[in-house]
Amino acid sequence: MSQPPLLSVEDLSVEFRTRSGTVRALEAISFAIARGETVGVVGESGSGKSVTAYTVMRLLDDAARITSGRIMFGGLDMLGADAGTLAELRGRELSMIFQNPRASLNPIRRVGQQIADVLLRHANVGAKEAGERAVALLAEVGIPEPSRRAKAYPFELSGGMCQRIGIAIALACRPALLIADEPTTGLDVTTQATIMDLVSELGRARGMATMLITHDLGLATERCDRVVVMHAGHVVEDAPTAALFAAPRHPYTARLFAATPRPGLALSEISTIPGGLPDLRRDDLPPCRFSTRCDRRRDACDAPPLPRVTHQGRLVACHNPL
Amino acid sequence: MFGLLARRLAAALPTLAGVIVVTFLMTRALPGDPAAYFAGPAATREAVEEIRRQLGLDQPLWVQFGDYLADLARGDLGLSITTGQPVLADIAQRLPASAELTLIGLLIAAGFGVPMGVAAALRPNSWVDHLCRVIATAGVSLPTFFTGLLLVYVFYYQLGWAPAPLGRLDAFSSPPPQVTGFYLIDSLLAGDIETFTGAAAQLALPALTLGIFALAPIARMTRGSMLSVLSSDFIRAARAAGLSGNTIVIRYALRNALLPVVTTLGMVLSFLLGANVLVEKVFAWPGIGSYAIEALIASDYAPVQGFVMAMAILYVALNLVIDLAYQAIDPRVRIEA
Amino acid sequence: MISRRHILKAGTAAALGTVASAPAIHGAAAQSRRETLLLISENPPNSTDIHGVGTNRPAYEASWNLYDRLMTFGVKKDANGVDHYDYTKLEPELAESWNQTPTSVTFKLRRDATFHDGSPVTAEDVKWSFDRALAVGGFPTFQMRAGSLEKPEQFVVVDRNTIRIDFIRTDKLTMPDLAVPVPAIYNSGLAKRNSTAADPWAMEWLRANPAAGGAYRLERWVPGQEMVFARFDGWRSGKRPDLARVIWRIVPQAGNRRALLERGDADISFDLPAKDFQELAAARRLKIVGTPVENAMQYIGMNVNRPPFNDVRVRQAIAFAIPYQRIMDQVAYGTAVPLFGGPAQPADATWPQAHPYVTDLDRAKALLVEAGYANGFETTFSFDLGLASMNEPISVLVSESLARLGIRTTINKIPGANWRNELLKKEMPLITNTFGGWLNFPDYFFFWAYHGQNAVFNTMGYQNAEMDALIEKSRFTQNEAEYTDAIKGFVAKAFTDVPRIPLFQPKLMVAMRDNIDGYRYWFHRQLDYRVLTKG
Amino acid sequence: MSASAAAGGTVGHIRHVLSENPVTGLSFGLFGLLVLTAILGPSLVPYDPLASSDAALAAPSAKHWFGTDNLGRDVFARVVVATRLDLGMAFAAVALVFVTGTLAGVAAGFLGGWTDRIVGRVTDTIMAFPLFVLAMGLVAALGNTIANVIYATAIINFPIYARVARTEANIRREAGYIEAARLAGASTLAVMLFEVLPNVLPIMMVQVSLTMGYAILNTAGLSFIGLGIRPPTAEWGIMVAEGAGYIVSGEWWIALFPGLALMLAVFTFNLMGDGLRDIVDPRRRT
Repeated sequence: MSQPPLLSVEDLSVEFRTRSGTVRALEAISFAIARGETVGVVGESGSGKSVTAYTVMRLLDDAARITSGRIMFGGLDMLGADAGTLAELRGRELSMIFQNPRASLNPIRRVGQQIADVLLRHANVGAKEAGERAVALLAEVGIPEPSRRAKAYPFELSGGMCQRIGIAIALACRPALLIADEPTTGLDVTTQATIMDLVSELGRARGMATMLITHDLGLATERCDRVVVMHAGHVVEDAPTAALFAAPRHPYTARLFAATPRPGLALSEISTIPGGLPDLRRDDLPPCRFSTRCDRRRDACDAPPLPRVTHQGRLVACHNPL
Repeated sequence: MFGLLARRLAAALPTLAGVIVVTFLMTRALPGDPAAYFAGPAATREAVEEIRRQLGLDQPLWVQFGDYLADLARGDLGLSITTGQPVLADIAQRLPASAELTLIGLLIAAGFGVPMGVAAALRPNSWVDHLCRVIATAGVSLPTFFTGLLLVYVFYYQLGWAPAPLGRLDAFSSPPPQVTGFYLIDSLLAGDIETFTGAAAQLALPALTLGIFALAPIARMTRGSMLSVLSSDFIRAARAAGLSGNTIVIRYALRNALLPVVTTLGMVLSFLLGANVLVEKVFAWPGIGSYAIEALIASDYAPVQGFVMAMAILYVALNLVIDLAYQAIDPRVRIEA
Repeated sequence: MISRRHILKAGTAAALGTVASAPAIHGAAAQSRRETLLLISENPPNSTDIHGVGTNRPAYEASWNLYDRLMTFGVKKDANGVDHYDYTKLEPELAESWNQTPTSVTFKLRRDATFHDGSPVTAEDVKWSFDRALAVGGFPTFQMRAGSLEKPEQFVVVDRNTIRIDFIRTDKLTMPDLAVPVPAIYNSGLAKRNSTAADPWAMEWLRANPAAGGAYRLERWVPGQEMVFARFDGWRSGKRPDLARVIWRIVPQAGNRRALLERGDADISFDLPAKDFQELAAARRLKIVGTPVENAMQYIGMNVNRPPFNDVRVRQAIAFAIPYQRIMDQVAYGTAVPLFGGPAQPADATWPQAHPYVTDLDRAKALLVEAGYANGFETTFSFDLGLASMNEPISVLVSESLARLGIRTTINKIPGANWRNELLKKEMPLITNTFGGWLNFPDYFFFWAYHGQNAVFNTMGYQNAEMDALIEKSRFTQNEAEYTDAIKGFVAKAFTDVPRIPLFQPKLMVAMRDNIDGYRYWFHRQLDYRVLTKG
Repeated sequence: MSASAAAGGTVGHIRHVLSENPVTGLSFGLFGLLVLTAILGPSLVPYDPLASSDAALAAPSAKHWFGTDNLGRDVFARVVVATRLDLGMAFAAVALVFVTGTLAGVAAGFLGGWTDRIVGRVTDTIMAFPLFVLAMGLVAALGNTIANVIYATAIINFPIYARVARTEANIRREAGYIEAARLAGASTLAVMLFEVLPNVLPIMMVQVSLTMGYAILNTAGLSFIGLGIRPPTAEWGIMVAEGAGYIVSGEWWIALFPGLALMLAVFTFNLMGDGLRDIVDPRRRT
């Protein structure tokens, strides 16, 4: 890779101050996304996937503190950028679609207007043109009768429709990177596939890089060029999809694979991952946060630091990889 | 629309019935004796008894209640001893004064309270937040009669900025031709700028007194509602779409945050209508609050009954208006209805 | 007969008429301030008709200025050079002359007098007005009877401009009683046109619609807020008034009334706290006039029919325990004449006069011990909340002083509306109250306040045969020396038995701006707009 | 989590709330001061609050910190001594409505049905009155005594308590531990009193602090118009009313100091209510 990546995240740590203590949500994570590349970020709920996305977007709330690291996006230091620059960037270069699509839309504003708001902000168009382009975008994301639907309120539309609107908003200004945070959660299975097709299709057509956040390893391997596996705020494995699929190296990845339903696998064969995520408020977290759940744990695992070994373009953070 | 109105009114009927019974019992228990009043200063005890018999006050309570209901059904609220006028006429004449004062007070409260709530919500737990909280709490902690007296002393007596606390207009102006009963509106309709400024000047201090008192509930509600809206998904989405700060705060967050505030406004308004009795007393404001206080102290019970009835009806009407306002703002309710 | 319906059910139309007429005078605001008097008071008038049922005191003022009477009283200067009505002189008002015989008086009406609507004033109007005062019952009838005016047959129309009043007995009060506010002359034609079968005397209509011919006509009335009077240029019963307009505004807060006067926004007011009058007088920024109210006093009353106040020694002990001077200093603020520390025996036949008691706690204690109350007792001290500004500090000071004798008092504030009722019951053990009579005779005061007929004003329930005999003698004797002796006798008796302890004689205080002249004190304690001038 | 850890958590939580919100800490301090004044006040003041003297209307000085009133009584002594009465009346009213309102609300929310409808009607009817005027009317009708001021204040606060308790009980109606208690055979009454009520109490305690301020204002407002307190008793509202007439003549201290004391007390309870709400129910902070 001679060209610098579109997005690079290096050694990023994030903490949350809460009433009950400090949560170490992300610890020294690194990964990169190249132009046009689709990268999946996979992990259980609470593993830090969404926090990662919000940190990249610089949308963390006030309780969060970035304690170390660097995020470069297209040559811009995202952590050093001022609020104005960030706001210019978001929606135009860098945009995001969310889980729970209906809640992500303003409930008392017509959807066409919401799309137009983004165009007015970034696309240097007048109100009338913004309206027209909003309708065009609705058509593009596959909404029938777009000019009528533009006047609808979110509560009048189905979840799938709402997510299409979310996509229309995110893609309105043809961003370089789209972050899709569990975009299909809460949608029915057929809609899920359509939405994912839409994202991949439109992304490919625009040459857009995509960061797909999901807990569904199957979905990630299906849609992505590369997969980053996260566990309890650590990146535990980062590998090209094919290589990962062929031979997961981190015990957690392997467990995830085992827990993922896929064709040809009987329900009884699906295993669960024992234990839960460790309490990230604890002061005495082990260097490897998976060690308490791991059947390959050795005494060395308790010795800091956590090794991060990169070999043949894939990273594994384990003392005793598979 | 009419269905909603009818449903609402039907739901309010038991409340109104309760109000009528409670008011009747309460006023009959007042210590004053209208018979002694009508009998005149030098009357003997026998003369008072005779007048009591003539007034029907010797009848059993339920007979008196029947008479009262019958009068009420005819829209007859009785006669005020203090003003010598029919209670209905008194209330009709004084209600606009109270309503104008209360609404302006509410406007002042909302004008300061909403921005304060927004400012506090944008930086929770910052000094701005604490300051807003202290100011709002201090406002609601001031007894209105005390605030009113202080304002009069400082702004009228000491500084001379405010006009004399002589009611709705200074003594040498005449009220504008009555259309709405709101002097501010009526004077504008009549194109009489002088009366308008006069009425506005008279309104300033009493409305400010009420406004200070109503600041807290509005600021608090706005802050809370704003905080919860600001942490909601669609605001995060709007930020992710790079919308400008103003668009997010005002067009996205505030408009949503105002929905629960509108509901609170109804409560605050009814609360203010109650609180302004003391303010009206301090400012010689010819509203229904001061009317009720005077009547109650004089044990003049027809006005007290009339006032409470008027307030109860107003309360029901107010809630209806709030519902309608809510519909105007929130498309979800509008379409379901 | 008064029916409840009748009283409580109002002529809605009449009242709305008043309100609706307001816009008609829109534009009159331009009238010059110099000719306009702005009067402020605490309580609003509730009628313009003094005969009305439940008419309050402020309404007397409205009636006095809107209506004329046959006669009025003359004027004299009091000790301070202030105009004071002269009880001894009767002067013409609507009547241009009269001829009195031992059995009747015949009045000749002014030929040029008209009512506000332009109709002439006739003897029929006078007859109708007096008949009405007798017919409506209550206060007006009572007041007419005080002057032995009891039957309609006494009022005889001789011709269009002549009316004769026949006496039913010789009563020194008959003539003066025709000059008090009650026998006002109504426009009977106008009133009759607005009467109904159920309401033949137009009680409802006249409340808000004066049928009058006095020096001022009613320009606007917003009940509870303001009453506006305009000079009636067709008035012939006296000198043309100086003030073209009088605006009477209601300002409930005393502090605001003072501020308005001091800042020059209002011209005149009676209703200020005593202390404000004292300070304003000292500051000399306003003209302050105080006139002792004739035949009136603030007093402490004790219920003589119940222990412990049935014992005269206890009553005397209380009289020695009152902190008189402190009350004068901290309550009355010089707006009253002290009524304590007088000579042992009445010096003259005047009333009110100072009683011999002074503050002397030792003597009070000795009397209590003698009466068997060495450890004191518990009692309730009541007053009218409507007059709290005087009554409350008095009650606080008195009960604090009584506490030193072991007498524990609970102070009971009674709302104004209930006060008269409580007085009628005569059950309150200890009260402070004020009482005054329009007619300035000691025997008049004693007849109401000390006589065994036990009228409502005899708040102590005091009944004593010797006292009654002296009062009766003074009322009917024609002999000057006998009259004087009787008065001295009952005054001495009142001070020995001391059912009530006079505290002070209040002054009627008025504050006005320096450019207001011509203020005149009237027994009815209301303002006479006709004589005021504004420089 | 062990018991000690839970306790430590609560303390830590309180510490966290206080550090995040210094104003709440201030309100706790003021509250302590008010309570101390109410308890010790009468024995601390330099003058008898009821004793008149010849030094009437004296301006604040080293001798009379807050000056003297029209009868020469020491305003400082009266303001301090009034603390007990004002807080006492408000406390009695709030205690009364806390018990009745909470029970009624919990019963309405938990039992539903006609209990709910009756409680709902009663609260609706009370709410339809202008509350201050209702309180005035009640005191005027029942008789002009301190006890009736307390009852009237309790009655006008009833809807707040009943409604909050109703909502909270209603939420918990379907909660797991309630189901468990029911399945274990506890009677409806027992479940309501021993399972639902204790869980509702913390939230109601917050209401106590919030309504204390309102109750103080209400009792003071009533005595401002001459209801409730008998002279010469020292009480803030009546002192402001008495002092009001003296403001224009320059004797501002008679009304100002009791007014400030009144404001300070209400202010303290309002701030403390906010703070308590943070501690008891962080989600609901508004």
